[in-house]
Amino acid sequence: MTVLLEMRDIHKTYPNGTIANRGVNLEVREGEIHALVGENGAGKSTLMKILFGLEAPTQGEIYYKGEPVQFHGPRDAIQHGLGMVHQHFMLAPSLTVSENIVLGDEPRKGPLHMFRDRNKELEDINQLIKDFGLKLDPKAVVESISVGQKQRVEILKVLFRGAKLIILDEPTAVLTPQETDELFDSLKTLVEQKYTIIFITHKLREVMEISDRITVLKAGKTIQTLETKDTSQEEISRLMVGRDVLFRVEKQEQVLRDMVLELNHVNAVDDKGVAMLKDVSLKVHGGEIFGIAGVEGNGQRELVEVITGMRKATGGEILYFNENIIGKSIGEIRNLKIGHIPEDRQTTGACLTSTIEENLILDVYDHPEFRFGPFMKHKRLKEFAQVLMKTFDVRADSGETLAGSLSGGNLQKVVIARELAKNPKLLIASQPTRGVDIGAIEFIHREIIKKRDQGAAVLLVSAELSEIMSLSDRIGVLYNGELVAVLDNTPDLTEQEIGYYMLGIKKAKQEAASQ
Amino acid sequence: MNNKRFLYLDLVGIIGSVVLAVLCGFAIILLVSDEPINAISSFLLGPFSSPFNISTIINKATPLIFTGLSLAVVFQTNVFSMGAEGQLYVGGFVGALAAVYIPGLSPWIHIPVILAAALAGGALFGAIPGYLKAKWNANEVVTTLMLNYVAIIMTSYLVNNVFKDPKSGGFARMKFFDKDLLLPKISGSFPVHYGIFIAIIATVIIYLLMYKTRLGYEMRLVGKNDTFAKYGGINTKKIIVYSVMISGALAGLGGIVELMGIHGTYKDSFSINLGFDGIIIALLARNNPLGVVLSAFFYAYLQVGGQVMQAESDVSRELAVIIQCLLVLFVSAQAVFNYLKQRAILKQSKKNTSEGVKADVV
Amino acid sequence: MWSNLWAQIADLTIVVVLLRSMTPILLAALGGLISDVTGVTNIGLEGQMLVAAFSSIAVGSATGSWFIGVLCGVLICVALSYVMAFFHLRLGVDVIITGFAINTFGSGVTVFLMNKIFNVTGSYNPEHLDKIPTINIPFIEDIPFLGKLLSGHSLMVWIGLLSVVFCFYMLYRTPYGVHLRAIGEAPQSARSLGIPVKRLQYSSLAWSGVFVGLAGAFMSMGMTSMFVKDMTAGTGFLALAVVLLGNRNPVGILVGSLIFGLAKALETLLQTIPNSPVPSQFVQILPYVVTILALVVYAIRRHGKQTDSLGTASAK
Amino acid sequence: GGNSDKNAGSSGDGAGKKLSVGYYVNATLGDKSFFDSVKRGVDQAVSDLGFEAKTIEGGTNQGDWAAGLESMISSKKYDVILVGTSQMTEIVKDLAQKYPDQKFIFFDDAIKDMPNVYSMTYSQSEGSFLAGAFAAYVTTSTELKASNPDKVIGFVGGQDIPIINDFKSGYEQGAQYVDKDIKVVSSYIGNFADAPKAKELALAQYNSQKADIVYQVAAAAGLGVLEAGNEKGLYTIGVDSNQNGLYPGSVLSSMMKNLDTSTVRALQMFKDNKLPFGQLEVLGVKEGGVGLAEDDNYNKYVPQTIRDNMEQITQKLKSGEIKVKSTLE
Ligand SMILES: Nc1ncnc2c1ncn2[C@@H]1O[C@H](COP(=O)(O)OP(=O)(O)OP(=O)(O)O)[C@@H](O)[C@H]1O
Ligand SMILES: Nc1ncnc2c1ncn2[C@@H]1O[C@H](COP(=O)(O)OP(=O)(O)OP(=O)(O)O)[C@@H](O)[C@H]1O
Ligand SMILES: [Mg+2]
Ligand SMILES: [Mg+2]
Repeated sequence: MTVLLEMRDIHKTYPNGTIANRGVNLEVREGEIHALVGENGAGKSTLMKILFGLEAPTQGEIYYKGEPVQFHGPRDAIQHGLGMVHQHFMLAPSLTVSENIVLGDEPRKGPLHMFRDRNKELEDINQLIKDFGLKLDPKAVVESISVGQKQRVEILKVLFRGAKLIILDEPTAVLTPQETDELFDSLKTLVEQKYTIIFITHKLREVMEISDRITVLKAGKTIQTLETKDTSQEEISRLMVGRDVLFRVEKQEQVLRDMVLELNHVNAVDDKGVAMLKDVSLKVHGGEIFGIAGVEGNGQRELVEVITGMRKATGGEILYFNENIIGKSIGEIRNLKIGHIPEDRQTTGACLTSTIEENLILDVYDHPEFRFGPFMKHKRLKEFAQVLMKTFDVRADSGETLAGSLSGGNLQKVVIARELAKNPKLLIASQPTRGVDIGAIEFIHREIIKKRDQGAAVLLVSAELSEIMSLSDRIGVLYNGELVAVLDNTPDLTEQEIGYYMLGIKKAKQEAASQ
Repeated sequence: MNNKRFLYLDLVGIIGSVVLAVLCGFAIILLVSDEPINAISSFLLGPFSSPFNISTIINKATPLIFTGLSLAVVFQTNVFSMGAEGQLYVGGFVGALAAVYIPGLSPWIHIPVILAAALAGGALFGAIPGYLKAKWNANEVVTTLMLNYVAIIMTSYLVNNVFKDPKSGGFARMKFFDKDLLLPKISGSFPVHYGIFIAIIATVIIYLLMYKTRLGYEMRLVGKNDTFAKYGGINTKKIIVYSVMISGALAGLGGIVELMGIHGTYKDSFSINLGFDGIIIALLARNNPLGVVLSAFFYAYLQVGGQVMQAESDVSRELAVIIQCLLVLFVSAQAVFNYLKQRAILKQSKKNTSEGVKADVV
Repeated sequence: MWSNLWAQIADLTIVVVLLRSMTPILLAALGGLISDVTGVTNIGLEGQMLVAAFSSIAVGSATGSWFIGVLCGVLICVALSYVMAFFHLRLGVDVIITGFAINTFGSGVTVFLMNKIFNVTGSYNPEHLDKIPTINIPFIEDIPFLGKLLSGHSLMVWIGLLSVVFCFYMLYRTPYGVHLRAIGEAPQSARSLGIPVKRLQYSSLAWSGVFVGLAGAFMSMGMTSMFVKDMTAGTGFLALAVVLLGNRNPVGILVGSLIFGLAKALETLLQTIPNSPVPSQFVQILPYVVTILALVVYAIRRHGKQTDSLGTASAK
Repeated sequence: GGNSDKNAGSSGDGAGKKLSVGYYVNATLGDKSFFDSVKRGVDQAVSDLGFEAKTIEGGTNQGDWAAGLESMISSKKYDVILVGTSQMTEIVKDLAQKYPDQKFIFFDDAIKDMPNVYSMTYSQSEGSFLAGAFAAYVTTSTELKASNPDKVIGFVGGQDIPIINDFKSGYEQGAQYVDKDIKVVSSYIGNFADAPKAKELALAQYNSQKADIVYQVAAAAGLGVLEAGNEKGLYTIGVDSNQNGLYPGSVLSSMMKNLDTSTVRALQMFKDNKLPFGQLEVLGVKEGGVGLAEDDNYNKYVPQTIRDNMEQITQKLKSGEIKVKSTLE
């Protein structure tokens, strides 16, 4: 196969001084799926932004189809047949799906081609949707569509512009397994049609499944490029993290304690006022991890928010150590030793423009031992934060570093450190490892298990079925806002079985669900 | 990372842009003035040429410090209030009522009562947009802009029709405050009134409030990311109302200090733009309370410079105003020192990579 | 007193006054809108209007043509927009500071130039001025009701109303407009598709200059035929309020301006009622209070639609 | 503003240096009336009396005024400083005490018993009385084409504040003096700059209230009123300085505060060492401090009968037969 793209000795220093790339080499062949892996902050996204003309390299050369090229902006790159799906959505929420797709390359009509040709726009997009078999309503407003659909919009944006080399930066981080499968099917079709794909992910399983070759980055440098068929997950992870990573989770024998959380017939509505949680009842004991499986958007978010007080329940009761906590404020609930790792660390779980310390002290700053009248005891708080950073291995210059400059994995460690530091009796962990590298995943899993072993109740919500299966003692499945099954996590429970419940094909008896 | 290392560049940048701005101003003066040297030197040096002018700078900076602080506080909570002007009027008005209509107190009690009244007046008036914002998310820019008009017109009504001193002549004012209620001046030849000390105290308090207290922490969190603050159990609505009230209180205090220090009583439309200038000052200071003091002095210096230039040379008032605008624009131009900083960072990173220094980012 | 007021409402005087008072606010607010959708809040409307008002009447009286006058006013206002854009977008000056500086500058430079060019201070009223024409529609002007409603308004009133349509089409029906909206909402996204964000922001400020320029020209050559220093007297800030009140779309802005214009018209009529027992100041605050009320009503309605939850925490 | 006319003035050098006068404007120039009028007086003193002059505009921020004036005094450049309005009264009293060597001419409000201050005030109520009487004759006139039978006259003020209401009160007294049935419609702009609003208010008075003459007391914004009158083909009365020429035939007269002539008069007396410092002079109709502008336009457009009537009233004011109440005392 011919070499399509070569990036040589790329260096990049960000304006704030962060050095993201320090000599990266990458070679991509025509028609292959090339996986790019590395820890959080290894410089993968940066490298791709440079390729796409979004960031200028401080140093280095790019050869495309054998020619040295310099993309002075995405327009250049697009014209050369590059397309990129970014790690975070790049969509204008109030525009429609079709407006987002054609943005910048609208079909035009009228005098001087002044007006949008909205008919042609819709035709073109419908054609694309048909060609690639992606389900989407072009007229829907983007802010109202699901995460999976947004991802499809991103891919259509690329395809609409006729890209031949497609960069996908962690496209699966927010997708459900089903959506991931669909995406992979589309990718395979694309490769058959001579498209070339660069694929970034933290999920090594996916890497093994779909890629032809793999390049590993570490600390801004290329470590190695490997043929997928000649390597293994273990080898890649060793290259990435620099040590062996345990994929299997070690758990102690379960010791069941008092009931901590009990939901009885809880109902809630979503942001638009539509019923989203329907009559959910469940019980979680101390020393137990209760996993919630389900395709995203089936009420997981509402469930977590109702328990943590961030959303009003429209019916039922939520008992915490036999006390109804419905109607309590978020703050009161947090003070009851309930820890909450929210699904979105960028906006809910952390304040990116505050320092790490300020993020860590959120729960304790007004505790008696840290305050003096209206004042905070800064020194004590600093020590407190220092200790947490050490125990949870948050890697940063100092506690005064802005949280926003941390990589995804380190940021998540900050959130977890804070939530676990208060010794929660109930821990609610929502998508705790989303977008986090394997080293960090291992760490986070161990911490969650540790809590369970110390006797806390854990409610684990994850779109990652393998995560649910490897951590949970019992598994509940949410489908369409109902808890359709509660299953013991015995060795003979299969992903397939749970999958049936998740897709609503199978439904356990109501009594079983509420025990 | 290493922000402190680049601090000197900030300074270089600021000085650089001031020089640039001054050059620009000179160019204009050269074009229109017959005595450019005189004009320029009176603009630049005039403000320091006499104790009297220096004291004018200080006196002019005083109310600006209050309004600048007032806005720095709300801006840090991410509420874009433009309401300092109205709050200043209301606070000043209520304070003045306390000064004129509470009889028979010793100044030692009366002055604190007046200040407290002004604080309360400003705070309560500030609470209106805060409440509307917290309760219904009503856009604070609109409400504060409109409430400014309401405050100015209604205080004008009251002072013209209800609380007018019959002796006030063609322009309404209240009765003059008792002499011992006025803020004393440092000396006859250096007539700085004691308001500046109140302003400094207020600055220190606000600094402590914002950075050392729990409330300040909460306010800053709400400003930076209110979703996170809510998630952390902070009652964000309450915090927003508090912050707007504190802001109003500061503006109100600024109003009464101006009355007790300069005017001697409440005069109809006594402030022109003190509240709006405060916005510029807070932004120049990047909402840092200590920076507010510096910006206020800078701003007052520019104004006095303009006045001196007008008095000493043939440059007109309008031109002085135009030059002030340019100076403010250039001094707040970040691009200049961003550029310098960037170059320094790049140089350093080249050195780092070539020396193979270990990654300073995880 | 009420009967008198009713009579004026009934005979449509109020509509005529409303259209006149509304037009400068409407035009300026449209100008504010176009830059606002791209994420650049133009606080300098007031100063820009002053400059436009002055330059259009200066050129208009010198050339004897209202058209050339308005054109020049608009062009100079656009140039001023570019200056503003330069400071904000290129030199990185905070947009609010830039706006306030432009306001102060506008106030100062007009007086300065008036003095230099015409050797007058404070106000300039040329003897012969070709004002922006009024449009009398034949036949319709003779129909009792319709005539007063449709005929006899200044050309600029119609331009103002047409501008709403224009802005609507531009923002929603042209690719350019979609780009403008996109860069305000998701600049990163626009940039990643090769849309030149800064260049579009420059151009949006230029459009801002066009409409604000028209508003300014109307004040000096339509509503009156003179320039008085600081004659905008806060119109720019009211327009800013209307931009936000109008929910950042042209139709909303029309509604906002109508509400405001109506309140102003009512103020005018109430103020001229003989022996009114209501103090003048209470009447003067009417437009401001009405605006606050309108905003609150709007906010409550919008608020009612949302359920109590933390905002959608979706990644952008 | 702020232009010093150092080389102007041809007379009075010879012996010693020129006298210098400083004019502190506690506002900005350009209202085409009040402060400008004094400025004209100062300019005349420069050209005719050989003064050196410097005008400093203090701007609209009241907080600046005391310091601005004081810095002018402490520069010791001026033999006499001109400053005025009741907003400056207290400030000038303070400073006059603090700087006993500095001489002041204070206009438009009273300062008595300060040995270094001479003050002169203008009776705007007397002047406005004339305007009111004049308006009353106009609105009931059968000779003036645009006058209607309704006995309604208008008043547009800048702000609802005492000084403006003193004008208004004199205006009403004058109108009532001529005809008890006359109704005065009054409106306020809310500031002194919004000419479009002033015009709108005047138009409403003409259109809806059937006023046919409107008296404006709104500085620069008042020009909007004059334009409204012209546009409607109806009548207006200007203020402060002679505005008759702006729209001949529509601006029938102006209530002048003759600040310019009285300024020249005071400066002349100062030059001759005759200025009675420590005293207050009230300049009414009798003293020529205020009066209607009776120029060629006035003679051309105002019917003889009205002019005669006005002449009588003027005489009565001068003789003290008519007394006008001021709301400021
Ligand atoms: N715009 C930026 N400004 C400053 N620093 C940045 C910027 N974007 C990324 N960085 C920093 O550059 C480094 C590399 O980031 P990059 O996004 O390339 O990592 P990544 O390999 O994509 O990580 P992840 O797996 O978490 O996506 C990180 O330390 C990050 O904090
Ligand atoms: N302008 C910036 N200045 C400083 N840090 C930045 C800047 N832009 C992005 N970053 C940070 O760089 C890091 C890497 O950026 P990137 O967009 O790759 O996200 P990430 O760390 O991979 O996040 P995640 O994996 O959680 O999705 C992020 O933590 C982001 O907050
Ligand atoms: Mg990345
Ligand atoms: Mg009549």
